[in-house]
Amino acid sequence: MASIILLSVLGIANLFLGFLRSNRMLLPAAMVILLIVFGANVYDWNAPAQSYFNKMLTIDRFSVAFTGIVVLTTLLLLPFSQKYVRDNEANLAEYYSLLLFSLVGAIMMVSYDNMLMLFVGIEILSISMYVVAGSDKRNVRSNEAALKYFLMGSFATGILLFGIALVYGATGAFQLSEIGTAVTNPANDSLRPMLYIGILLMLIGIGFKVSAAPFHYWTPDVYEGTPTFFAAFMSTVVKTAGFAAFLKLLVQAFPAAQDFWIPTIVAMCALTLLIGNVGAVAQQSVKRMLAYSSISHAGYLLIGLVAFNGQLSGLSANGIFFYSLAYSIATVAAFGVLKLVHDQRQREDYDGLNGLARTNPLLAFVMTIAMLSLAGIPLTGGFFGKFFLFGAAVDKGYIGLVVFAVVMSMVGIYYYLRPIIAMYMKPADDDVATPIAVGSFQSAVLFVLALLTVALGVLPGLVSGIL
Amino acid sequence: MEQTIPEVIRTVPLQYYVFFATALFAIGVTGVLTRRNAIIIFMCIELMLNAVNVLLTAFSAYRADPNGQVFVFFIMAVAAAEVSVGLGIIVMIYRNFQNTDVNLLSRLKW
Amino acid sequence: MQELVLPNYGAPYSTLLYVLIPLLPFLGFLINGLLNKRLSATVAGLIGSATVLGSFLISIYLFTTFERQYTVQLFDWITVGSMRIPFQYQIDQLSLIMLLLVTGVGFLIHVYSIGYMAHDENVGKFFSFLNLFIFSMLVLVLGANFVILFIGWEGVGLCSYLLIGFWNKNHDYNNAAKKAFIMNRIGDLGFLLGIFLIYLTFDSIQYAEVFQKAALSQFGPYTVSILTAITLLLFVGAMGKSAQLPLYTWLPDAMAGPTPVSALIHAATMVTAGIYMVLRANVLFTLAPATLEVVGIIGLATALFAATIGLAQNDIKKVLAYSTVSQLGYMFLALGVMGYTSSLFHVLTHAFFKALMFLGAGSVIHAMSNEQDIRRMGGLRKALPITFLTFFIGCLAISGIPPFSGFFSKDEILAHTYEHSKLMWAVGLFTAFLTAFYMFRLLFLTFFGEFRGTEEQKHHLHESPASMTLPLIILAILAAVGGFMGAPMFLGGKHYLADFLAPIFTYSRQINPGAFTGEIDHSTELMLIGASVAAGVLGIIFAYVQYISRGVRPVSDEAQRSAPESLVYHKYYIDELYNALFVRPIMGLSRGLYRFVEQGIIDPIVNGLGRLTLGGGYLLRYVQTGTIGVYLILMVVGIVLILALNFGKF
Amino acid sequence: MLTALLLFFPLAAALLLHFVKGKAGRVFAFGAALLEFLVAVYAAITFNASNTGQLEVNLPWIASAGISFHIGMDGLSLLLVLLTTFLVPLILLASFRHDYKNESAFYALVLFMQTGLIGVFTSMDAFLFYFFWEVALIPIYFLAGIWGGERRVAVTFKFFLYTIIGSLFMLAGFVYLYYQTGPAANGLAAHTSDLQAFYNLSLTAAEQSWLFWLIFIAFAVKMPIFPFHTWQPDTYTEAPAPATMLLSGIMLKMGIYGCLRWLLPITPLGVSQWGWLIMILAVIGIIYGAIIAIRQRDMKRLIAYSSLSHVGLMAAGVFSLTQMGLQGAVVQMLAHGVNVVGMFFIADIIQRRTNTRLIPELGGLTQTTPLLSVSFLVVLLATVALPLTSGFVGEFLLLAGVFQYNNWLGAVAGITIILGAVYLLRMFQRVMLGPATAFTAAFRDLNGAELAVLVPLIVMIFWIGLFPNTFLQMSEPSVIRILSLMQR
Repeated sequence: MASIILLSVLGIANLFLGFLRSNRMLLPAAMVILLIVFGANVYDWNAPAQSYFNKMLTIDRFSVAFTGIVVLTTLLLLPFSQKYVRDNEANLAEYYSLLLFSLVGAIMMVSYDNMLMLFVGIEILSISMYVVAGSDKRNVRSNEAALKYFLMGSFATGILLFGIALVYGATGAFQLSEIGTAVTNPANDSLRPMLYIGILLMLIGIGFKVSAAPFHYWTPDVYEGTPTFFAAFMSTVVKTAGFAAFLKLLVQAFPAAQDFWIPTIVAMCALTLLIGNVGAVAQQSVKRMLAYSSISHAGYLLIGLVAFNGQLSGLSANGIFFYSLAYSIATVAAFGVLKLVHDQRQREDYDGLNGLARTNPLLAFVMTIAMLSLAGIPLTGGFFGKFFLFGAAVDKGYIGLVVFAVVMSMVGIYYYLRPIIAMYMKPADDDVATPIAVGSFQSAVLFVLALLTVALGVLPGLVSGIL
Repeated sequence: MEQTIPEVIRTVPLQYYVFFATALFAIGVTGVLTRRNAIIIFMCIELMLNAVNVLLTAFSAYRADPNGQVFVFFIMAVAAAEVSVGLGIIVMIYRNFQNTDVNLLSRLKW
Repeated sequence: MQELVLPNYGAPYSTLLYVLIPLLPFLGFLINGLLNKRLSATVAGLIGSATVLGSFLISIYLFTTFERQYTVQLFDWITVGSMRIPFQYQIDQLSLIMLLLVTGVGFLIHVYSIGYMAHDENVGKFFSFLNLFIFSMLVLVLGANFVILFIGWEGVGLCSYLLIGFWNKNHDYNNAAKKAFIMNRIGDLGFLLGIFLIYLTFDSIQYAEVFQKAALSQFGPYTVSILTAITLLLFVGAMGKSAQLPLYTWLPDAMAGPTPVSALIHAATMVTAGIYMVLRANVLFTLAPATLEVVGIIGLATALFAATIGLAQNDIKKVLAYSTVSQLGYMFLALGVMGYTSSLFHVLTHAFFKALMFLGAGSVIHAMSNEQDIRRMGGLRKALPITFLTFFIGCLAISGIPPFSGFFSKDEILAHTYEHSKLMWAVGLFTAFLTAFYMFRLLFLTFFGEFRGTEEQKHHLHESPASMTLPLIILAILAAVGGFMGAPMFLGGKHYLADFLAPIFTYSRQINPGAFTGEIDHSTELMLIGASVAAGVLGIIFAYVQYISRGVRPVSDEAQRSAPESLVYHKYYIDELYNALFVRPIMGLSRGLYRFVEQGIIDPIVNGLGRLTLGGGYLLRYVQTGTIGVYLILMVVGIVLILALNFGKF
Repeated sequence: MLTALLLFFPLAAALLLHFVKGKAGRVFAFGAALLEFLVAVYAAITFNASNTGQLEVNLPWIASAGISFHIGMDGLSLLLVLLTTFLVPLILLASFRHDYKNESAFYALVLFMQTGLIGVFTSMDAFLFYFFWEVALIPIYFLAGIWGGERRVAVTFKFFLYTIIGSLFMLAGFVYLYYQTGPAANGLAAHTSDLQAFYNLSLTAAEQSWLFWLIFIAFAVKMPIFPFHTWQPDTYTEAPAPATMLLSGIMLKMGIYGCLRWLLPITPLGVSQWGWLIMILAVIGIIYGAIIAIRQRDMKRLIAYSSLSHVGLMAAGVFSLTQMGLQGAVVQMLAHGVNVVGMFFIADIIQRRTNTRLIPELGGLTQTTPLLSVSFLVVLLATVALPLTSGFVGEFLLLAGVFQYNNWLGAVAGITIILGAVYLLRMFQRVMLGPATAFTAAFRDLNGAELAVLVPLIVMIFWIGLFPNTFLQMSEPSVIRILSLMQR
């Protein structure tokens, strides 16, 4: 709870800092705020589960863990906004505050107990994202991204709400636990079709937010158009919070109906894997490839939902947690490097990375680690992420799906190798031969990102079973 | 005979509300699908949200549970926020393109 | 099955002595090899010869003090489960004879080489290879099991390869060397498979154990068919090494090597390894009569076939090479008819006279400045008296003229053959006639008549130095009198060799006593002797008439020949046949597999999977049109689909 | 702890190498590798061949999942560790002759790879094994991809994808096995991935039948066995010489080792069901590789195909399920490692001096290079399995094993000794013998550094050839154990 309050209050404080017109202070301030929040969050770890706001929010280990991921991700992402600081971006304070506020939304999504909080959390997060997607106001691509995201996101919100309404109609409750009991109540059998349609619509609504196929269409376009820094935020924080919310919903509200919704999730999962991976293969832009890859990772995370065990702990929850963590860190690293490259070389295609290993060994190294992690190669966190998720699904007997996922991850290796090839094995063109200036702080953060990824890959036991 | 609002609502059978809301929602969706002007699409989305509001209110009234109506308030509030952001975006688009036809915006693809 | 008792007598001398036999030549190899160009030619030659002489002396010592056979354990080489392959020597009558032959003749040829190779730039290398050969050959004959035999077997093959291609700037020589190695390897594969089958059958590869088991259970668990398979496989090995049909074509080509090499390896020692191996395994062969029949027929066929080719060759060394093939055929014929001792007898006498003739040929070539074509020789007996005389003795010996050594051994073989089959005897006799003819053709064309070479060559003609003539003389003496180690009974002689070797054939004698005791009466024996002498003399007379009286000279390569003549002259086109049957198809296959299977099937399948994915990716792009309207429609389609698909469950 | 030291020391050295600049890096790397070799030798000396599984380290790794950091060595592992630690210093030394850009990264990757390889050979936990299996792949990918020839990008790309795809199947198999196991030894987790637990599983024939393929494909691609080999000739050809040596000398053995350690004992019924097919594929590979090698124009490619042929024989020996076949495979792994590294090194020397690897452009080298000729000849003879050299012992036992499995297959496999002579002598003749060409006219003989690489290799060639029992005895208990596990 402390994190929500701190973020809200300090977010406003940060906004006020903007009045000082001193961009230099903003970044450290934002990072300090996040550090404090992270600390407060960690402090909550050992506290007993606690409900707030008339049982609308529950801070338990599950929420603390996922809050940890989103806060940490943001913390590690922030340094890559240094260019905004340097360029004296006029609205920097607003952007930072938007990120902080959206984190509040994310935290609400991972700790809600009531549909209302879910809705509010999603909207806080989404609306902030609509704004930042279009933050590069004079860039038509950014404009387009914002509009696409906004229109489609609102549309999906409508679907989600309709679903919530139907579920409410069928069960008479917004409280997850009450819905859970009501679903099992035979008295409600006559309303079952309404409930089921409601569940499906909710799945679709949240599925859109986590860019699961066939509701993923926005993802590549929006990620591509959104400034890289914010795209990184979208593909990590939004996705992590989305999956935590998804899991929470299914575990606490609809465990009794699992026979009904699991086939749908399985189908979505397979389709998402297929589209994400196969789509990424044909891309020429690294950023767009990462967008498709984020779709494919949604697919892998859906496997965690397929391996549903009715608890917020155990293989499924732990798998999703570990995967989200590893994925977020690797994605931040990838986008971070990409942003630095883009800032200097103005390119986001594969060839823009050519010869990076020669000019900036650190960037190339971090990018490589990130790619290997996303591809799920051992020694990186991504491997164990996939490992735990696939293991959970195998444990539940979804061998066919896992085999398909494995095949798809083979496809994944294909496109994740391309940046590595560009960086290490291709000579730099003339226009990209100059080294990219990377501040020592950014270098340190990059190193930390790589280190964390490797640490997760070598000692997954540190966080693998904590839920 | 003075009736409370819930009682007034309950004079119509629940199914009607559901059908009505669904129809409204469907109209909204159809609008979203068929129109090309960003503002109108957005308005259609608002229509969808309102359909939800109707539905929630009806359920709330029938179940004598205020939560549903509270939810409606939240939806309205959030919708307001969405409108402000949405209009901002559309204005931005209009400034750059002198147009709000959504299908003109297809630079980002594949 | 009877209890298996293996005699295990300790060696009478320190192991070092036995180690030294092959080790001395090996040291020579190392010294000459490592100090290659730093040693003068003579020093290198002396080191090479001295080491072999050392081995020869030890061998003599062992021979003279020999009482009964024993084994010498050096170390355990390979041990896997029941497959135990110790590095062990077996000292018995057979290995001693072979030791003497290899080191004795080897030493003479080393000495000869000092003179012959004096002007070569790589004398050190030459002697080191020669020493290595002696080493391998000694391992071959000393080994106490089939695998040690195989070590030497492959080792001599290697040395043969190295020495044939000694002048490696010339690709023809290199090709000859390669051909020798590869054809030998074909035989080796058979040998190796034979060893495996022996192991699987007898659970051992030690001579003593295998032979005893085989002999004791004559009608026991080892069926004749398995033994036939084993012996046939072993014989395939022997065919390769001893240049029998159809694996003989490498031997004539092997004449590309320096002449002492031809004398040592391709006449006296290595090519007789096949005979040695069959003699070693005589128990197994005796137990498999069908194989013996095959051995005999192939031997006879080879003898005749090679002899006919020998008739038309014009290269002095090629004639000798085909004669070697032919004589090896004789030896196999002897094995096939179970004349085991006779076969070894012929190995020995052949080693003497054939080494002699090769060295003599070397002397001629030396004198003629590397000219090998007998059409450009003639009348050399005046310029090279010692060479001529010794060569003449060799010719008499190989033609089977008494009392020269060849007469005794060849006569014995023919006698055994006669007992076995009259037809085979007749063919053998005819071959003897051919042999005498082409050998004397060679002699007459080379040493008699007019000199047909260039003036320069004529001017250059000279007798070879002492280091070369001395071995010739010694070998000539051996070729002349060597036969008396096995003189026929009726001449009052004592068959020393047969008596000495008898223990080697103990088991065989038990299994098939008839083949050993079958005495033939004196009149038949006399008739046989008469026939073989007559064949030899007739051959000489024919040659004399043709090449001395009528003065016929071989025609040039391009001259018109009648069809049979042409066939013989072109060696029955066997090389061409092999080329068409094996070499070219394999070469074609190599290219074909690479082009069509490797690059045409396997690669495309793998790459195709990749392209398929890529294609899928490009296909997906058509869905991602970038238009919000389309996306929204697709989303709604998705929603409707999901609802519709779940409809049944509502 | 010795095993852990062996495992992590190269890694530590690789990390430290980052701080060593310039030419000192190569010396540092070489020193580290040499030290590592000495440690391995010490381990071998103190090793007690009568036992299985020694020098174990068993720590919880992912305790919640029953996955432990369990390493240890039996004779089989030790031999391969020895091979690795023996070859890596030589490979480093061999690469000194090249001035690679960004040298220390190059050497660090080699050392990093060493850790991966040793990990593969010592892991006693399925997931740890898989982990190292992939870890070994990453550095070689970079080595080949960065410092390789012209077509390196496409070729290494294919190599990486192909091998990793193969190994994912293995992972899938392991995951399945993992869920079949009972509670972990420490009771913390429901399942365990310990090797012994996998051995103890009782799987049905049907399960083993498909598990066999899942696991085998990874090994088949890595070896590679026909027809999974298409990555191999290209990769061997395009990779820089040291990477090719690592690939062919050590990495190839991972597949054989995997079969011995993980495939045979875990899915004996699968092996008995499919073994015949693998035997046939292996034998096809033997002949196929040898025949294709005959007409190759590129030395490295020729050696690559010869390697395919040789590895086919090793696989055939393994699947013959005879003690001779298995022991033969073990010895041949060592022998082939030594031989093929020698071959590639010599090919590299020739290429570096003449700027060509094309056989038709070479010739006549013996005239000026006694040392090179002798070295080449020795390595070549070892490769054609001449007795008393390293190649013979393995090939003899392997062929004997295959022959014991099936006489006809043994006979067909045996053709390799003929074809091997054909293609190798053909190459030797065209490269070394005959008249010199424009490329080879000014050829210098070996220098000291090159001799320093070749002499140890040649010593090993004769050691293995003369005293194979040194190695056979080490691996015998392991091999017997594997065979007895197959009988259960």
